[in-house]
Amino acid sequence: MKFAVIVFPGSNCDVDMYHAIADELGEEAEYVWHDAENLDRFDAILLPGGFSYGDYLRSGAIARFSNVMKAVQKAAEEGKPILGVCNGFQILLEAGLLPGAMRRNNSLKFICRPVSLRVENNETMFTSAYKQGEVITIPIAHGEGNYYCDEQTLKRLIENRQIVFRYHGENPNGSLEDIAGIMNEKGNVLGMMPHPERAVDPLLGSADGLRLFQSIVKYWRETHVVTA
Amino acid sequence: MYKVKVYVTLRESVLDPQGTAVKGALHSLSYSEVQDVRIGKFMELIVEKSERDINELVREMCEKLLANTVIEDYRYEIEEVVVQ
Amino acid sequence: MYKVKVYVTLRESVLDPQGTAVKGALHSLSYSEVQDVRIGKFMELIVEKSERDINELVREMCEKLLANTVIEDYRYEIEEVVVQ
Amino acid sequence: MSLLLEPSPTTIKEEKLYREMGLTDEEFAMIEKILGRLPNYTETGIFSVMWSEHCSYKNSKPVLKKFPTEGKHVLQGPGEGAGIIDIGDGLAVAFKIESHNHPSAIEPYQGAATGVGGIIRDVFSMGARPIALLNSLRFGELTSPRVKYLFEHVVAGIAGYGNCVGIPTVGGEVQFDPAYEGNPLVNAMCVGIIRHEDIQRGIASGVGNTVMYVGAKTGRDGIHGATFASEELTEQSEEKRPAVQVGDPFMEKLLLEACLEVVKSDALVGMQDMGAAGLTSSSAEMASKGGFGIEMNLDLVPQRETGMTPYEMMLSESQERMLLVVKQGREQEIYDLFAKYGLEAKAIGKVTDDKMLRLYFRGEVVAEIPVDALAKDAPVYFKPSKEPAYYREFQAMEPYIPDVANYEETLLALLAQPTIASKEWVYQQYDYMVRTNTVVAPGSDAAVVRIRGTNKALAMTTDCNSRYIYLDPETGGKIAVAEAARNVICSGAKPLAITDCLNFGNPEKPEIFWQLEKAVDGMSEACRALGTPVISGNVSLYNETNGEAIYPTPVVGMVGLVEDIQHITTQAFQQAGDLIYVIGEAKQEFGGSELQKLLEGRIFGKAPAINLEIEAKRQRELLAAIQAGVVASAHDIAEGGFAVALAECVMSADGLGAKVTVDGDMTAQLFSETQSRFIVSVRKEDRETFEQLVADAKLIGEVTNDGTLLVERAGGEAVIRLSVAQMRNVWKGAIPCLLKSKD
Ligand SMILES: Nc1ncnc2c1ncn2[C@@H]1O[C@H](COP(=O)(O)OP(=O)(O)O)[C@@H](O)[C@H]1O
Ligand SMILES: [Mg+2]
Repeated sequence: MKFAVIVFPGSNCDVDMYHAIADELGEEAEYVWHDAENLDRFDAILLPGGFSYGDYLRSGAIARFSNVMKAVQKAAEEGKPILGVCNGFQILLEAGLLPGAMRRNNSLKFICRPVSLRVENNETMFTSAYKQGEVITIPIAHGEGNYYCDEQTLKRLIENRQIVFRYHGENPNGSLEDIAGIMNEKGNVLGMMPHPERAVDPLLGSADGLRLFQSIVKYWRETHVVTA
Repeated sequence: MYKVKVYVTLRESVLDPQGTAVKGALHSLSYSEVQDVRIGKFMELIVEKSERDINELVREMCEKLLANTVIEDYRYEIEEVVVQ
Repeated sequence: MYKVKVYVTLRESVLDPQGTAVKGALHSLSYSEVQDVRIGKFMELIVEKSERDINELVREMCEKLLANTVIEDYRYEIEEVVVQ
Repeated sequence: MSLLLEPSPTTIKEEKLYREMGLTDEEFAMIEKILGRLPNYTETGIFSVMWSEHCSYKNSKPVLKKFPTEGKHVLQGPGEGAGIIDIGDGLAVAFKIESHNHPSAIEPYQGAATGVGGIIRDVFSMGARPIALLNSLRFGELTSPRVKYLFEHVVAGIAGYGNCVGIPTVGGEVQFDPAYEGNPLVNAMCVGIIRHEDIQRGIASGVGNTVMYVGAKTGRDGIHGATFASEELTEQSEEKRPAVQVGDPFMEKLLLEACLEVVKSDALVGMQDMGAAGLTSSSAEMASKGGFGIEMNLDLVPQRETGMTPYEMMLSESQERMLLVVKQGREQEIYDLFAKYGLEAKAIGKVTDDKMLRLYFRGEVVAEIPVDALAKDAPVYFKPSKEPAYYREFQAMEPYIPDVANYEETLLALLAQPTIASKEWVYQQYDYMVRTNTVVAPGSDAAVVRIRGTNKALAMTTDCNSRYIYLDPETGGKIAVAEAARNVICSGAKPLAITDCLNFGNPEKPEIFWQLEKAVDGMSEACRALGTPVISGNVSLYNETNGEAIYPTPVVGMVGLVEDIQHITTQAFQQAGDLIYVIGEAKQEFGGSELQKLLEGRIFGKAPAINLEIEAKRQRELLAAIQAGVVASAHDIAEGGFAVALAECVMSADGLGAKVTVDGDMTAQLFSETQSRFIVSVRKEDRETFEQLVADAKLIGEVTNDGTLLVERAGGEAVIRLSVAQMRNVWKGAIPCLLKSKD
């Protein structure tokens, strides 16, 4: 399976994403520069964290206009798995591929630490390797992870089981309904603030994030069984 | 040439963590008179004249980039300035 | 009661990385008319009447907290509003 | 100021305008002699920044000569952007520490942020990939609103910059003392990894080669920042300050990636960042080091503001800029490479053979100065040194014997001292994990960062107990190096080398100069004893407010090598049943201790003694035991003594406790700050091997699983029985609580 790791000017978790896929997951990964036009040769797209365009104006606001985002849009329509982590999530929101917006953390401070997450929906292509309701440990590192959407949107998110992860215990940033990660209606675009790619090796504290990537691979294998 | 001022504010229904924090800070400095604080952005743009209608142009820039209309409102003022 | 609007802008010679990035983004969206962008803050305060002179009060809050006068300038407008 | 309004050479001389720029009458006379004529305004400015302490080290050079700087692993000693030390496998580690004290006192967020930006550039200008950041901070007591403001904004500035560039901030230290009230210290350290063949130096050579400017445009930021950094802070400083520099970490990230790519090209001859004194120091130093000259056309310098004069361009300290020397004819490759990152490289001059710095502006020569006069041959002063009266008094004092009635309360009070309290509030704001190599995050002794693709890791720390140094600079200097080494050893690494940042008061005062000399003597001796040469560093003098100097604070940044990631050890106890050992005996040593500060509100007397032979032996033995795999946890005993260190071992573990027995004078046992001591835990089955390897270890108890810290006398009487949860609350809550409290 081949993963694209999109690199925007200012991305800085691109390397972590790449190593998570190539070294820990054992699948193919390739960096793709923000001006690329075509993502057809990839099976899944990863939008890493960092500070694209310095996070100036609003995080993700400028990156969403990159050339590559048109290709990401197309891949989303084709049903390919698309994962945006942290700044990647913010870009997906700004691009309208996911609903809602981010505000600054309630504390107005950047927060970096491991947090507990509850898997709210394990029937997705990103979470099948987790148990429903399982509590996992994955680090966060952000200053703007305070998720917001209006009431109707929230209602839809709940009804369609689009809330994939919630903070368990203390909510670190004030996000609505303790939301840590949501997906689109179709279920192939996931945005989350916590960094699964930082939790793929027990040496660094946790390997709970690895199963997210394994879920993607499992989904891909299952859906490609016939064609392969 | 135009001098354009754009004001971007969080929608009223959206809780403003920054405003809340600043209000708290003002209270702890004993400015208890302050009842509410909302914090937004103030942008000043210098825009050259072109064929496009300046009003339309600015509105488009706001909608596309300068504001995120999911949570923000914007308004703007345009002033024509003469270049020496 | 007063409605106070505070405008905080970066001093002229101070680098504005944010404005530069936004200008770049507007250019790449082909708004080539845009010659300059500076980004500052816009704050709206609701302040109750007290014995203190409102002008003096606001200036003090700006100096102490709302603006960082080492790199920022500020100005404000005060409007008296009637409470229903 | 336009060129026409600049004072003429004769006015500069007659009205002694050079004095305002920090030049003395003698120095001005020297300049006149070097040039054989009067300098114009631009030239006077250039000399004044290059001859400032900040750039020339004119007062500290003779002292710095004392440091041992050689060793068989040293690939690059002091003198370049960063020092470099070999770690095998064709790899090397580059690191350096630098101060940004004065800018941070004026504008804490931007001052700290640009400090981080500067040190990152120092490391990548060598061709090294920055892998970690650390810092060392000093503030006044966390009670005044001003100090709180400085503390919060300095931390936010460090976070704002480092997080955005994507380099993890993995460690540091913060101390609070009234001595830093008006003059906080902000020292930032960067560590990078480099392949030997990529090592790059800031040298201009090859007549006709092209001088290129890359990065941010030049504005009127921080003009005369270097001179400003070489003066005392006064009430007027806030007024007089140059336009504050604002950092652009996004630009830095692009510059970093582009420069690391350009290093791979053989079109590059040399590269140096534009730090203090910007374009002036980078061009003059590169030319002087290479034995060539440089000619630049200032009209070509990318400018952010209109109407800039040569003086302003040459002295601007705008951030995120680099100067490159590129082979003639290969310019296009460089333009293309930078364009990929959205950056413009601009040819602004060329290398010449006449060893002159020659500047053109609007078709005229506006400066012409021999480069060596600006760099290599800048004046050096041997300042008078005098033992201060306070030192003699302290040495003559009877040993201070504190009176402690309640050990539990005292321990809790110590844990709440901001200098000892958990620094979680600080490091949670730093992205300490980005690049996913941080094996030991902030919160243990040294941080540990693995080196991908190898089995190795690097341990790193910053340390300096300035109270000891104030009481006794020589002994304190030894302790600073020894303590850094202890932290590195406790993490399972062998100390490699140090970088240092000498933060002192005004060196023109003989008592201050004496502190500087003695501290360096002590540090040098410890470096020799522990085998850690000084490979880079920085000097920050004139740290005074209204005539009062800070405590002498020579911060030590140390890096050590973990040969095998299996050796990585932390301070946290690992499992119930493990045996607890203490290495080293406590003596009645309370001069400069946390306990003395707590009880007396000030420090006095003698600093704790240190024997470097014993220190080296214990460190060697402990490291051997760690490498043999028989140490479960290791922690050095530092501020607050044994009780605080033991509390830290249990508080950083999950759900464990400890039960230990101690004998002798309880106050000394618990709170003395006797040096060269460690607390170690060992699995029962490793007992014998451990005891054989570490001669001075004494078994004192066991790790328990009851969540209680219990310290007993030999007879079984409990002197401390505290729940770990309660201690943790006090320890973690102290700093947030002080920040919230109003007064
Ligand atoms: N300014 C800071 N930035 C990052 N980490 C810090 C800072 N200050 C303290 N820490 C971390 O907190 C822990 C305890 O610090 P300290 O008490 O100075 O340790 P030690 O006494 O062992 O040197 C260390 O892991 C250190 O890296
Ligand atoms: Mg330690």
